[in-house]
Amino acid sequence: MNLSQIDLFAAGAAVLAVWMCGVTRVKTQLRGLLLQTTLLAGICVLLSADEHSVHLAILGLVVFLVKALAIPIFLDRCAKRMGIERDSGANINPTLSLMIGCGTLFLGYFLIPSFAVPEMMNQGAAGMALALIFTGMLIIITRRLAISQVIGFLTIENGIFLYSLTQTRHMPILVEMGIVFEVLMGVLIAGVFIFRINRSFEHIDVTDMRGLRH
Amino acid sequence: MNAWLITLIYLINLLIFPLFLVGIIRKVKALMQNRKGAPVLQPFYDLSKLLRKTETISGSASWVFVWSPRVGLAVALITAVLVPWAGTLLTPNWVPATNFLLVIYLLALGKFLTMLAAIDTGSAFGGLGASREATISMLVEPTLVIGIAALALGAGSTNLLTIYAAPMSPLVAILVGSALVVAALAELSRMPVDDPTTHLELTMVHEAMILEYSGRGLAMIEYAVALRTCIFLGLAAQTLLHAWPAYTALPVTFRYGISILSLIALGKAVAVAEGIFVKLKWRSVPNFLAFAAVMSLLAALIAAAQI
Amino acid sequence: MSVSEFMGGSGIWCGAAVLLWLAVAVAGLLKRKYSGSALSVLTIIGCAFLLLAAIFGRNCSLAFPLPWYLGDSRFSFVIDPLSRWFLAIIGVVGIPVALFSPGYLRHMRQRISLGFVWAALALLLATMVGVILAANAIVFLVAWEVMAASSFALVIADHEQRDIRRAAFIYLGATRTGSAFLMAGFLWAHQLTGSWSFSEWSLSGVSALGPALLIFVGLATKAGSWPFHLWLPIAHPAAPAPVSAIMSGVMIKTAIYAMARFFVVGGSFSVPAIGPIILILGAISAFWGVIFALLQHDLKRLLAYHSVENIGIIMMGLGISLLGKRYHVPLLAQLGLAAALFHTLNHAIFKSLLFLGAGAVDTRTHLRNVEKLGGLIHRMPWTAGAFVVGSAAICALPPLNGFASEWMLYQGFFAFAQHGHSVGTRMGALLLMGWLALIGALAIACFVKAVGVVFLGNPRSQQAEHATEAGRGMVIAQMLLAFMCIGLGLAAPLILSPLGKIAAQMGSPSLLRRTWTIPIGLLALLLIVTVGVLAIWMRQLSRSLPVRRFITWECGFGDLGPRTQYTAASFAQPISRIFGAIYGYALEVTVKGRHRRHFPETVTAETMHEAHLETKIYVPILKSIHRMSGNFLMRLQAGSVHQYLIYMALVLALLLWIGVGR
Amino acid sequence: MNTFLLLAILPLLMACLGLFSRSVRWLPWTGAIILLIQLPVAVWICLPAFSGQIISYGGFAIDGMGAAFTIITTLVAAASMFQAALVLPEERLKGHKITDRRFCFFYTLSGAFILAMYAVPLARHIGYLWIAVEATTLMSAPLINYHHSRDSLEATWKYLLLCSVGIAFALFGTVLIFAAQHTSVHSASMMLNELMLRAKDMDPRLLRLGFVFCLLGYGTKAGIFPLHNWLPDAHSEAPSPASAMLSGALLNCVLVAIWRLSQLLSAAGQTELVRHLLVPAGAITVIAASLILVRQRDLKRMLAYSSVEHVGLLTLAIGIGSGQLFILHAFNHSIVKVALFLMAGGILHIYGTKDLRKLGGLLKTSPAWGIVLMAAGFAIVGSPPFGTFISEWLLLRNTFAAGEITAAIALIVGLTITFIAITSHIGRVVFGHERKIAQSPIRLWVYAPVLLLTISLIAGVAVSPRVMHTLMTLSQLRVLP
Repeated sequence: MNLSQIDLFAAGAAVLAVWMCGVTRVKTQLRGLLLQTTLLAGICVLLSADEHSVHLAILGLVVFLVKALAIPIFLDRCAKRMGIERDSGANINPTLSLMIGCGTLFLGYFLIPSFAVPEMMNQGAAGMALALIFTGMLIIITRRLAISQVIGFLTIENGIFLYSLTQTRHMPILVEMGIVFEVLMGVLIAGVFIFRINRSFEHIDVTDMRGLRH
Repeated sequence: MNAWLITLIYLINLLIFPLFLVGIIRKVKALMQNRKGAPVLQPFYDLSKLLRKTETISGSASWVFVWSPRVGLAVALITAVLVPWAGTLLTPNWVPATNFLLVIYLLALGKFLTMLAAIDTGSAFGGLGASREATISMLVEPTLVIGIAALALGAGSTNLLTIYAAPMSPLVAILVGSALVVAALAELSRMPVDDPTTHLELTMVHEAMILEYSGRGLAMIEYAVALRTCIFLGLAAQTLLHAWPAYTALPVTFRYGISILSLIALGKAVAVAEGIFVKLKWRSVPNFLAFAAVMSLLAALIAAAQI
Repeated sequence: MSVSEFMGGSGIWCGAAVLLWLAVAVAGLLKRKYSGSALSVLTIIGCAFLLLAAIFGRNCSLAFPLPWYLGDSRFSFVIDPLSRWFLAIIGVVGIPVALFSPGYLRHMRQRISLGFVWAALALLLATMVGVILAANAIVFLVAWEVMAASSFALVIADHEQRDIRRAAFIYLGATRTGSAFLMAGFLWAHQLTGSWSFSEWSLSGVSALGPALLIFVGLATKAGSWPFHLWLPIAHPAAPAPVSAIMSGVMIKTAIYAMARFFVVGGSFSVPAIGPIILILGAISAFWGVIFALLQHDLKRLLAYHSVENIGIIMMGLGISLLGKRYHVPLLAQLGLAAALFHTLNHAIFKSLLFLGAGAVDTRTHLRNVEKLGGLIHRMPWTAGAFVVGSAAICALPPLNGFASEWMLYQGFFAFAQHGHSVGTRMGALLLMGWLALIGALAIACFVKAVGVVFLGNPRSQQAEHATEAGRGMVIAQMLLAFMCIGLGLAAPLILSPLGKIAAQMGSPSLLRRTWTIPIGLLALLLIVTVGVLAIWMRQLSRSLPVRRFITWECGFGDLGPRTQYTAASFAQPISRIFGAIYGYALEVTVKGRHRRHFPETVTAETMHEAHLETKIYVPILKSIHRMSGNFLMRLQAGSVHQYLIYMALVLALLLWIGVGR
Repeated sequence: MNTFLLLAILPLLMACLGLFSRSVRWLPWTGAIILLIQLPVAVWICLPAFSGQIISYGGFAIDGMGAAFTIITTLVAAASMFQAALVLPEERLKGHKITDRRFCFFYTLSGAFILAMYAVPLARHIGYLWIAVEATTLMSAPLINYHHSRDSLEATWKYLLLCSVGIAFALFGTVLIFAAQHTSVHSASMMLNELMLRAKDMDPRLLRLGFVFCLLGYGTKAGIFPLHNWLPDAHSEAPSPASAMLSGALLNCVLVAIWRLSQLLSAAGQTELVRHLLVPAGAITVIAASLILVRQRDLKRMLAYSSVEHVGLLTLAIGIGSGQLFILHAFNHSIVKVALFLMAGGILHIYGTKDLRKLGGLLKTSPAWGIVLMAAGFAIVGSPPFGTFISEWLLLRNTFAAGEITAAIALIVGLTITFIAITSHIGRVVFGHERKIAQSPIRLWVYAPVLLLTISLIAGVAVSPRVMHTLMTLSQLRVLP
């Protein structure tokens, strides 16, 4: 049984996410994302091995290819093209958000009883999933660059994916694929807009986009 | 035969007595001022003379100016017929017509036209007089209505004849009567509210309004004033008389006589008062009229309690 | 009931009138540059139909067939004596107004599109009929709202002037706020009764108090009773004169109709508390209206304040009627109701007459500030005559209609004083009689001022100097109304029979016949005869001694200029000073000059007053809402996406707390 | 299968035309005509659903609710495309430099957007439901950026980010609901049908959590206060036809999603939660929107906030579980709001600004425009005899009847403030002295709004109990055996 590994991978993903809260270099963040997603894909594979289901294997492969490789690389190229190096936090500095990130881990842990599905083995993974979601929210709120907000969004997605993997079985493969596809689309469109923003604002700092109010 | 006689006397009296009363008042006032004074019949002479003079009308005056004295006089005559100032009426068929609200509003109609006529000529005095007249009647009319309503409450009817036919409590009668006397002083523009003899523009109210009138118009106004004097003092006198319970029991002719005498007495009293009082500052007129208001309010309270 | 039955009754006529008016509305909208004469004729025919319905029609009711349906209730209407009375009012005022309008609107042709005004006017008339006939709350509300909208369109007709726009929107806001109360009341009543139709509403006791009060506030706002009257003196002057006539004469009366329907006649609500409330508010607004009217220098604004006063008088009537019901004194109940309804009709007539007069003056002089007018009686004699009659009527002078209704009200008070169950009530009734007398006297003062300054004396401006008599249609309209004032005054006893029918709706048989005692016709005759005799006598005398025309006495100085005349402000000053405490009356006299004592160069005097109700209560409330909205925006929609995300996180936390916690 | 293809074929066609067409001259009118044809097609397809039969294929089905909102969406889309054909070319001639590519792409995206909006009410599968809603976001984001101005770009980014994050939460909620099924693992399903069937024995805890997250997500998309912040930006920056579709069709569709889930919860006996969450949310939204409306300076933002207010009303209708009012009011609001947005586009064209302080005198400039705009203003604030009055009135009644007195009072207050605010803002545009105009108004542009207002007028005086009952039955989520 790979249950322990599954929990381990999940915890790893969550910790990576928390670590990403504290990172300021975009490139490093993207690396973290890559790693994180890879771990999730790994969970997928472990589960498929556990249940001998082809679906999960395919899903894991797709997730790895799309979310762990394609998207981070795409974002990385974007960052390079726009000459983005660092993202010092928006309203609170990265160190503090790192602290809060640790807090989200605890929060996730305490919320396990109300979120975990009883007859599923990996109770812990549910908490880690929640931690991922909260951390993603945290990243979105605390970062000032559009690109790192996308990263936060992807973290949330990962959290949800983790939850659906470990707490439910046999999500319709169509839905899973659809979700992955949507995410890809979303990131692509976001990328396009990030380019546009960069062109007309000369940067992708969303804190300066405050023209529309009232 | 008897009825005819009474009618005749009544009518003649109605036409003559008011002027006579005015004459008496002037005479007494003159005596108070150690003057010999004009004869009591002077008002008659004045009228006949005014009627024989040419009338001068301001160029800027309109039909309002011309017709207001006529309507005013007509109203005064009709009111005089309706009000039982002599303790009785020409014929009892008119009882419903002697409604005191009707009477008050008829007199208001006369006043309304007089005020308009005063403004009509475009002179400053007219406006001034009208404005003050309006103020005074605004202060007086509630007093009148409340007072007489208090009397009426006992009788259960708003017709003056019914009111005065019914027995009423002496206290209410005295209070309302004295309120009416004060109101009469204001309504008839006598001292201390107004000085009918003054010709200092700033002090006059009624005189200021009729300043532009002459000849026939003035005659009609003077006569109307005399009638209104008679009406108001008559009402006051009747009310005061009713403080004496036996009065209602008396036969009509006696009552008639007594009313006439009491009217004359009241007239003299007014004259004496005019001799004694000084004219009030315009600003303090409301305070003076407040007495009347208070008295009629008291009367109303008592009447409301006694019913 | 069925359509055929409706045909038998007044319905056919009402239906015809409404259809006619809707046709007028469409025509007006399509052809905006209408001369108006054709539309006015159609409108008049509509009003005539309405009068037929009111006078000859039978009582009946109708419900439209499907699919015409208002979601929760049918389009159902009912006609009974009460609604017939108000239909008559609409017709009686509508005809002269439609006669007057073409002539009046001609002078605004450049500024406003006449077709638009006609359309809105016709729609207003139609919706007022709808309000009067509505048999259930939803139909009532629909008609009520459309009525408000169309009257708003009329007020804002001349919308290029800033203050007119302001007035119109104040009106719209006030009336919508009122109908919000109305809505709440209707909903509540529906909760209690489970029905929308008024006939099935019979609420009483404590539970009925809430809806009754809400509905009353809603209606009082429309009626313009104190303290909800603030829109009235702003909106009425802004509207074109015929519109002011309709609004002041009829539209605000629809609220009176509803009060009578809900609280007095129909008995939808039998709430003891309402009676005293209506009585007291009526008493206050009657006084309030007249003392503020006294201060106004804009003729139409003055008239608007008098509408507040007269609404107050009408409400006093309704109030004692309710008290009569409460103490089971049928006579009192009927007298009060009859006086109120009769005064409603009378006020509709003389107030529209006065507004039309003001409109006529406006067309000829383009002035509404009375201080600039004067001497118009020589230049527009017919208008002046009609205006004098109207003023006498509104001052309740006999033998005109105003006197008749106010006399009935006095009788009502007197009856109350007799049947009052306690010393306090009896005393109160007597005081109310005095109060009414005070109001009457103040009204006299106010209208002596108005007539005197506008029509009498010498003109105070070039425009007044060169004024000419109004057009034929306008004069005829005013004459019509003036004759109605006199006729209703003399025919008062005859009016009692329809009023009796309405009074009988309250249950007990009508006692009104006995209440009218004074032989008003005979007295009027006597008055005319006496005046005639005097006039003839004077004519005789003037044969020998002709009248001499001369200038007004000027104390020996040269000829008097118009500036030496008494002004409206100075006329009103003594009374205003007496009541000065109520509205902070003050007279500012400033003397300028080298040696101010002896050689003043310029002396200016101006009076000032403040309507505390508006400045101390309404304006602050509105301001605070405005400020709150501003702050709300600044804080919430600050433009930072991070902030919005934080909102999302907070909402998430809240929802989790709810979802997990419970 | 065929039915759905039939429904999809025409928008798809438009999308492809936009993609492959080279010339822009005939594209606008083709688009308009395509959707004008689509309208009867959609009605014809949906007609059987009104008589109670459900055509279903895979995760999709045309049931009552779906049919109703498909028709509303089509109506809105048709009106918008018609107006787009009138406005957009005109706009390109005057000033705005829009490349042909972008112009054609507008039609591609519109087609896709319409398809996505069809998918939302027709989905009977919470997974597909989520995908469809997310798709609407992705498709409409570029529409908002049509003008490529800084502001529109900013609005688009906010829209994209806020809605994506929100929708992500909705996904989590969906997963939770899926996870809430205790049944033997293999038969777990996302089909609403099965979910309804086994609603009783689902894990209430997870179900509630799922609904909460879905409410957060879909609520963000629908613009429930305080999650509405993207809405005014997007609506005011998008080209008017797009704003019309966003406000008139998209918001409804998302609310349908919430309605479906609330039905699921009611089936699971969790009606209390739905009410406790939605009724306050709706009431607060109405009050907040009305207060914000008082101080608006921008015509289209004002309309956007009025949409927020109506979303509040609809949320309340869902909260008290009266689906018939939900449909009725959604319909009334959509047609009137679309009319208003289309007119706003016209006004922007005439005056060259949408700043309320600079607008005025429309009645003088063009009486037709003035009168129609004022009428539309009265319609949107729910004055009789327009349809909105009846639906708002019934909503008030039902709120009272449901015992939600506080909410009802809040509603009355909010509606009153809104009335005053909106009428005075629109009055400022309509009345007043004549201003100088950029382009002279075009009479033809008024016709579509007039038509819509006429429909609303009819909806105001012809809503019989039968209609209400039909809507009632339509709104219920029927379980197929």
